[in-house]
Amino acid sequence: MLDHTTAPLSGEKDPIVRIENLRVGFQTKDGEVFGVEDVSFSVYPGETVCIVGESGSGKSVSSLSLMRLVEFGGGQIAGGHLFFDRAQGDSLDIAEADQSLMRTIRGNEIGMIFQEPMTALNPVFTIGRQLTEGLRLHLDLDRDEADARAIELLREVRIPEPERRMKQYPHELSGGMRQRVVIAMALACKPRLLIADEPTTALDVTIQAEILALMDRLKRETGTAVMFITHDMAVVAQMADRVVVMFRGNKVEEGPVAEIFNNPQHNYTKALLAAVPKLGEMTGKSAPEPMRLLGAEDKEVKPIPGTQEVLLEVKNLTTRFPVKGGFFRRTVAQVHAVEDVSFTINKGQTLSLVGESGCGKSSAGRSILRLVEPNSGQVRLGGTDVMALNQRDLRRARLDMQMIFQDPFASLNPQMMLRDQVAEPMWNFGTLRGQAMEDRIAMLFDRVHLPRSFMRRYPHELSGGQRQRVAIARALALNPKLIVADEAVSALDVSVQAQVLNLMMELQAELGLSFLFISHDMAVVERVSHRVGVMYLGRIVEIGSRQAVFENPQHPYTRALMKAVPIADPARRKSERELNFKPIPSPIHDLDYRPEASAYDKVGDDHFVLTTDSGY
Amino acid sequence: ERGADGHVNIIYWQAPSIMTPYLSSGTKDIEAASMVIEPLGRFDQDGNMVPYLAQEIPTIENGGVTEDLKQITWKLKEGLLWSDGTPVTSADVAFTAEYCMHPEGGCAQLAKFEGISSIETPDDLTIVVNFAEPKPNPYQAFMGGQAPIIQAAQFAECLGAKAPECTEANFAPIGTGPFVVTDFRPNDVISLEANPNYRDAAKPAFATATLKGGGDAAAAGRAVLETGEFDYAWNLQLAPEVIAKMAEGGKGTPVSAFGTLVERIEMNMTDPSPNLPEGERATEAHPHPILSDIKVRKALSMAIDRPLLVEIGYGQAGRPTCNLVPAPEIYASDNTECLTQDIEGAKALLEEAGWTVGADGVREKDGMKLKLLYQTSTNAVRQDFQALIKQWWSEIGVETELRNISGSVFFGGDPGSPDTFQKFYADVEMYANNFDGTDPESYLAQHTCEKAPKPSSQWQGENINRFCDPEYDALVAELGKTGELDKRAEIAKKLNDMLTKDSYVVVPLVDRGRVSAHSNTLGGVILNTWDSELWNVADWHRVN
Amino acid sequence: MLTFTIRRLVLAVPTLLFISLVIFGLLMLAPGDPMANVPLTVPPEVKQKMREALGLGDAWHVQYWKWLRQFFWVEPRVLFDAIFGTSLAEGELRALSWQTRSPIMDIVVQRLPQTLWVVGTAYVVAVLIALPIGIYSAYRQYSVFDNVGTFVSMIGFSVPPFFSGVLVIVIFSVNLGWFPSIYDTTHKVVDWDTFVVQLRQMILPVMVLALQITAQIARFMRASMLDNLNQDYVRTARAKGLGEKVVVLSHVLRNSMIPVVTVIALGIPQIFGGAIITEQVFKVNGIGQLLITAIQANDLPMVQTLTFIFAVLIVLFNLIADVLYGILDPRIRYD
Amino acid sequence: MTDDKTPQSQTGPDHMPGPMPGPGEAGAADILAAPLPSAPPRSQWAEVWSQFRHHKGAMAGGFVFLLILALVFLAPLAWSIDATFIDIRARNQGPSLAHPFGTDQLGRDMLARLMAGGQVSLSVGITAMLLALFLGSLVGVLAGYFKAFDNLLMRSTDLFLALPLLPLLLVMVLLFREPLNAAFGPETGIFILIVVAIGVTSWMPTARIVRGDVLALKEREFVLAARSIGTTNAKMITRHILPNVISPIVVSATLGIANAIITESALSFLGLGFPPDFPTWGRLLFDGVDYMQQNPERVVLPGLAISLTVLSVNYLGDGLRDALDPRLRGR
Ligand SMILES: Nc1ncnc2c1ncn2[C@@H]1O[C@H](COP(=O)(O)OP(=O)(O)OP(=O)(O)O)[C@@H](O)[C@H]1O
Ligand SMILES: Nc1ncnc2c1ncn2[C@@H]1O[C@H](COP(=O)(O)OP(=O)(O)OP(=O)(O)O)[C@@H](O)[C@H]1O
Ligand SMILES: [Mg+2]
Ligand SMILES: [Mg+2]
Ligand code: NI
Repeated sequence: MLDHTTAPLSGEKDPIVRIENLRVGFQTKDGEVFGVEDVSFSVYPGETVCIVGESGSGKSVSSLSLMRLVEFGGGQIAGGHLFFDRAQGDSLDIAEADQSLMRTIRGNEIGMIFQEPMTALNPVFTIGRQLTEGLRLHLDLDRDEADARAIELLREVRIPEPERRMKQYPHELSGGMRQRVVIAMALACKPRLLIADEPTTALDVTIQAEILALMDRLKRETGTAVMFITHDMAVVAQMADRVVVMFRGNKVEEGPVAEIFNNPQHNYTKALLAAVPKLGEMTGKSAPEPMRLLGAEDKEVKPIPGTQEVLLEVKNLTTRFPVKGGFFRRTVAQVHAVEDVSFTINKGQTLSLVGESGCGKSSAGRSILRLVEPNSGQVRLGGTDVMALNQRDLRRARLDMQMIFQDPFASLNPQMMLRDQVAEPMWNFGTLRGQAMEDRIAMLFDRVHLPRSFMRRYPHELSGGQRQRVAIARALALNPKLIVADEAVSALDVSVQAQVLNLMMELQAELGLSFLFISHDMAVVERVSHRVGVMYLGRIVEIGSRQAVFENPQHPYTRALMKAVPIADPARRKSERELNFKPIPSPIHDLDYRPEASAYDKVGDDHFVLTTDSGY
Repeated sequence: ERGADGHVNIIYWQAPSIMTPYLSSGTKDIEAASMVIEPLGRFDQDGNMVPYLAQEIPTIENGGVTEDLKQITWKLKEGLLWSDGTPVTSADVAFTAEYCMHPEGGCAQLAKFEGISSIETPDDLTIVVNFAEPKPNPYQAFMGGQAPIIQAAQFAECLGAKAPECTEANFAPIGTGPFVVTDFRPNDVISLEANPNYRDAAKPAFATATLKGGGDAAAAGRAVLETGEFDYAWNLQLAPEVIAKMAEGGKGTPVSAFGTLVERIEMNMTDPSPNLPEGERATEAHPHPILSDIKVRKALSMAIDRPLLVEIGYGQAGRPTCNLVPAPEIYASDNTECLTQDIEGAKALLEEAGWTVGADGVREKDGMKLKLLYQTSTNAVRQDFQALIKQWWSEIGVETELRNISGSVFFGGDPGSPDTFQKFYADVEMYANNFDGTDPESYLAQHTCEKAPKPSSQWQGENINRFCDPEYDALVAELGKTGELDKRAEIAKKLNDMLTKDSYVVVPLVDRGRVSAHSNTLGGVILNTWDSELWNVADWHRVN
Repeated sequence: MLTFTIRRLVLAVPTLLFISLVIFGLLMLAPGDPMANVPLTVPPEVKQKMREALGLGDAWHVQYWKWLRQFFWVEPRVLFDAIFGTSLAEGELRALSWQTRSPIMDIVVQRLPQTLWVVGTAYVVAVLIALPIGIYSAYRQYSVFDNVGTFVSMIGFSVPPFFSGVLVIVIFSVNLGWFPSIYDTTHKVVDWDTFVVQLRQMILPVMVLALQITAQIARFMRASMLDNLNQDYVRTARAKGLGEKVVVLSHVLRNSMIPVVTVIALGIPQIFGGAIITEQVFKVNGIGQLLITAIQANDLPMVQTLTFIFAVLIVLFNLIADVLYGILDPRIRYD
Repeated sequence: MTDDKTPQSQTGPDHMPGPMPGPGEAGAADILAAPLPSAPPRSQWAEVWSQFRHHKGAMAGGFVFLLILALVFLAPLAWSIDATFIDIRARNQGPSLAHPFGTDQLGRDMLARLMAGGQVSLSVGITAMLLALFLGSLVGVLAGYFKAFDNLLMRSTDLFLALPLLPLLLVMVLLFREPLNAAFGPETGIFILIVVAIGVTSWMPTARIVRGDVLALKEREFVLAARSIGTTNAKMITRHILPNVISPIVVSATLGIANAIITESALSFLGLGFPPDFPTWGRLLFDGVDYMQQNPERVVLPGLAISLTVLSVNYLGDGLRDALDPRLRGR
């Protein structure tokens, strides 16, 4: 077998986990399906093993098996062993351990970061409560100590205003913040093995860098072993000591990180690496162009110039959320999520919004569709004043603008078959019927690379990336003019990501679609956008053509952002010292706080920089 | 010896809500009050008058009643004391009349004082009652459980419209009876203790008593007959086999007695059809299309097996009867013809009347079906009777639709409701009625023409079946003028027969007695249907 | 949410006034007559006089106004007098029952203790039993426990108290003689022995009542728990190493409480309202029995007052339930 | 590999930008295009049914329920004694060949009465329950979903909760019995009246529970997502809200049927229900209570019938709920 051939990097110690021939089955109506067919690998203390692989290849299921949590989700460990080296030195086969023993291990010796941050948090408990629970259980802290430690943890994961956040509820946090809360929870008891399932997917590069550094530090200082599941090859390059590549329930390749990157053996690994977008690839080009994919190199790639016709015009958009407190939950302050934001998107073009987590990107996107009601501002979509529409016309207007939500699981109805969820927009507007609709649904499934058999599945039966693709298919169903894609591809593995990106660009070229593309992946942003807006603390601090912003960043925050982008090359790792970020100021202000209006300096042809104090 | 036997527990499944019969005429209230306040005289278990507070019952013979029947003179026993120790005087008696006759008081027993023109109290013990008209039956005021004497001092401020505000007096009247109220919880429970000033020093035997209310008859029966928690249970209206089964419990004994309560079917002489306009429906303007024919009425009566009804519904607490006035002896007609069921005869009669059997077994005449709506109040025994009678009638080719109506609606006089027994929006209806005391005059007078309920009188009236016969009205008038007992009895029997066997507008079914139960350790119980059941509670005692 | 609560409280006043009007109208419209229980031997003229003495002759709005005034103006002052020994309400006519001719509120106050003792205990017992049963049945869905629990509670629910009450009386009072079949409302608890007596007389009615309530709450609890047990956050909680007890009893339970809170809150006015049939069967003579006898006797002021008090409680507890939703689930927004 | 059967090849001219296996370029690119196993789509209902079929409780419940229905509605064809026929000589008898379930105090055959009573009780119970469920869910969903309706609807719920049941029923009977009798004939008329009376007085708890759940559900992100794809409010309710509040509704249904059967009996012994000779389960039970000690079967049988019905409906509901919940399906 392949394992054991690669020597552990961290000396000749015993592995902390040894997975042998793991096989996990799910009972579905079509009989038993195997989420994991045959997987074996080991993780040694103080080592980071990255698991990469196609979405749905069984990464999450393997890690859940290690926690013995698959059973609660309907899975069954059908075979294999999971040897875990306990702190006391004895080795335990987790596959056979009983649940009461597992409880002393979970959260304490093994920490796990879950993929979907929204649903992973209990909606009715405060962040503080959820964080301190594990601390008080495993470390026997009293309330105050636990609170103090929790705040410290929040600070470590760089959540602004941790004291205030302790009292907030999950739905009041941005996607990235929730993700960080989940990370903080997993790190709480300084576990000996940390399983991180796409921990930085929803995070912007600066915070991602910090989290990665934090995990790295933890690994070095306490010898924690890290099992890191990700699809982001740059992160792999940055973090991994060893890499395990999975494909359709099997391990197809395993090796030290450099070897995998430089000399991939398996076809799938090759395809994967070929699909990785690299920052700087687009330097010098003015218009985005589709990626050249393995197996289609000979295909001509045409740039997509778009048009100069304005489709969406946003002026002085402001959105605030109330912060409630006290027994009666009165509004005590406001989150200034979007503060005086203005931009335009041309027909057939893409505007990307980047910026750190919690800076208001999603809120801006939702405000445009009026999914949250903005406090003030103007939104015009191709001549209609969206802000002035009544509910009926607003619905009609949504025919032209669609949104892909950041958290795919939360945004899918758990009770509906995927096919129906994709068909729903067409039902709603009656655009297509009967066979034509069936054909389109099938086509959409094909295009987002979901097997047609998944049409009959329900959201909980999919992997994270697969859910994301359903959400994309749903947004595409109506052929809208504008799509707000909120972290639309961040949960996808690179190969699928590349295909989906190409799909989006192709549709743009063919149909003149416009995108408001919200992402933290700078390489992807560089690849797809015509223009880029950089947000910080609710404001756009810099906006301009992609070329201008990427090649000539002006605002100090933009520069810091660019510097933090990891590179998909293990040889060019960034060291922790290179990272120095300012603490993030709070977007929460008292009710009577009156912010300044945004003023911009024109520094180039299509390039503006905020002159108002942004807080950075 | 007074108070030697400790405590007695009485259960009334209808809970008393007030302790004076003047503000409520519910049996439960009258009987509860009878433990505390007493009249001048009562009726015993045979309907004979016995003096209580009076020295004797005044009669023409002993000079207490004048020959012209316009005056009656009562004499109080000497040395009577109220439970608070003050003496009972004739002023209290006169006050009682004043209290009830006050025009704004809404006195429930006003009828008892009807015809009184004035009351004089020549001395502390003598009360002279004067009537405006000759009063052949002067034993209404101050007689029986409904008209006890209340203390003038206590109720002085409670006259007329103020009557309901005297809650304390109404709940704990000062009386002369064997017990005094210590705690009154309306509609729940009454706690009593022996009256220290009761006229017989040896009575009552019980020091304290509880009169608990609530639940249903079955529960009350169970508490006395099966678990022995209670000593006396009032009015066990239960199927005979149920009582028999309970009696097997061995803790107590059911007792029964008969009065004048007759369960009967009334035939509607007017047309209740919903097609008639409101205001004419069920009025004399439209005679009943089917029941106007006496042959039909008679046939319906003949089809009924009364002894069987008794066996099923009342057992030892019922007797089949053909009379509206089944008692007292001298007033009861000797009519027994109806007691045997005669299905064939009934069929023949209907045939004779022109009702022929149609295709579905239901008789028809001139295209009209012999179909009747039969209503009564909700009560298990009545529903059984309905079912049985429906079956018998179906045997003679009469189709019957049954309806039962909640008692509070059926017997409530709400003119807005279509379901009251007075409105009689049905063809036949069944209920029971009786008369107070031993004299049936006013009872029989209910069937005169002008007493028919009609829209103009807000449907008030006692002539439920709208029977109207001038001859009958004349006889009633004559009865009012007759004082001689034999003569009165003769007229009364004639009136009774006119309503029953001569016309079949009233079809009596069962003479209903009263069943109560007492525990085997309770002695002295004599069931009385002419007065309060608790009339002799002073004599009750413990036996072993 | 404070504004929400205040707004709701303010809104409650017209709502309640409206409700009282509707109830009044309903009672006026309902067939029935306070004279229904008067023996047929009493002549119609006398009945008519009695009706007039009750104020029945007045137009409906006069009667309604009279009641309103008595309830909202006189009674509060009587209460004030009773507490502070003042005499504000002297000479005012209080709301009187037609049956007993005594002030309604006095009777209500007299009845409350036994109702609260019996129905309240039953409710508390039922909730205390129902929640664990519901939770555990959901947690071990289709286990023996769940099936037995379902079976017993559904049978308990589907058997009406007029039957189950009599059944337990026949078994435990008549045949075994363990408990009294008739509740003694005059009994006072002063020491341990009297407490035991009280306990003995409460056991049967409490048992019968609790069975009904338990069944309901347990079913809702179970269903709601089932909905939440499969959520992702439960997995997270487990991943923290929390014991199943904590996972189920705090994480899942809190999320599942909304429908259960509704059921429980809706039930509380009924504690004060008494349990009509059970009170009848055991002769508890609490508020429920008061209401039913008042209805049977067509005692309009009594029915009106009692139902109005229930209405107040219902409105109040629905408000409390709404506030609880907001506390249980921070996502719910009211304003 | 069979490249011609990849999903892409079916999409026609709208071609796929993804990897197309080029000549000789099998391998790396190919591996991504390899088709995943797929099964033919089945309809959602077929699936719910197949899940339902595997639910032991539901199948048992369904079986018992059908059995009860058959006994009640079909068996009278075989058992010809009339439920109202009085055989006075044979009263209060225990079970015998002529009367398998004995007779009542008038000698009516209990088996026939149980069957006839079942027809009434089941029809009333089921229809009234459905009506209450419909009203309750409707009000609950509307109030929870549309803030504008919330106050009005919830205050009417308060009102209905506060109304005293008995006078309300009396008034309904007073106002509607005659018109309904005239329009539908006495039996259907009273049936409609009873069903409506029970339905109208028992929807409130359901409404409040559903509303509570809807309030919570409305804030879930998938509702927001559905709004973003232009789902109308009506569709939002039917597609996204209702399926997610199914479980309290199912519980209400089970409790509702028991409630309706018992309320019906309460109505009939108040004289508001069916004519007195019309047997219903609740009424048989009520009438039997007095005879509990001498003829226990008279209470046991109707009691059992009601309980069995409620239990079977409960298990049916459980099964339905599980079958409708995709998370539980396939377990
Ligand atoms: N409850 C379930 N029932 C049926 N199939 C399931 C279930 N959970 C997961 N699967 C299937 O198991 C396979 C592996 O899923 P898993 O979540 O491990 O993927 P993954 O590698 O984590 O993918 P991603 O990167 O997209 O999160 C997928 O095909 C998924 O559809
Ligand atoms: N419903 C809400 N109530 C209160 N505060 C909210 C709410 N939704 C978002 N916020 C706050 O608004 C701010 C911006 O959130 P938003 O979701 O727009 O961030 P984002 O830029 O999308 O971040 P990420 O990349 O992490 O998703 C955050 O501080 C968040 O806590
Ligand atoms: Mg995954
Ligand atoms: Mg976001
Ligand atoms: Ni090996």
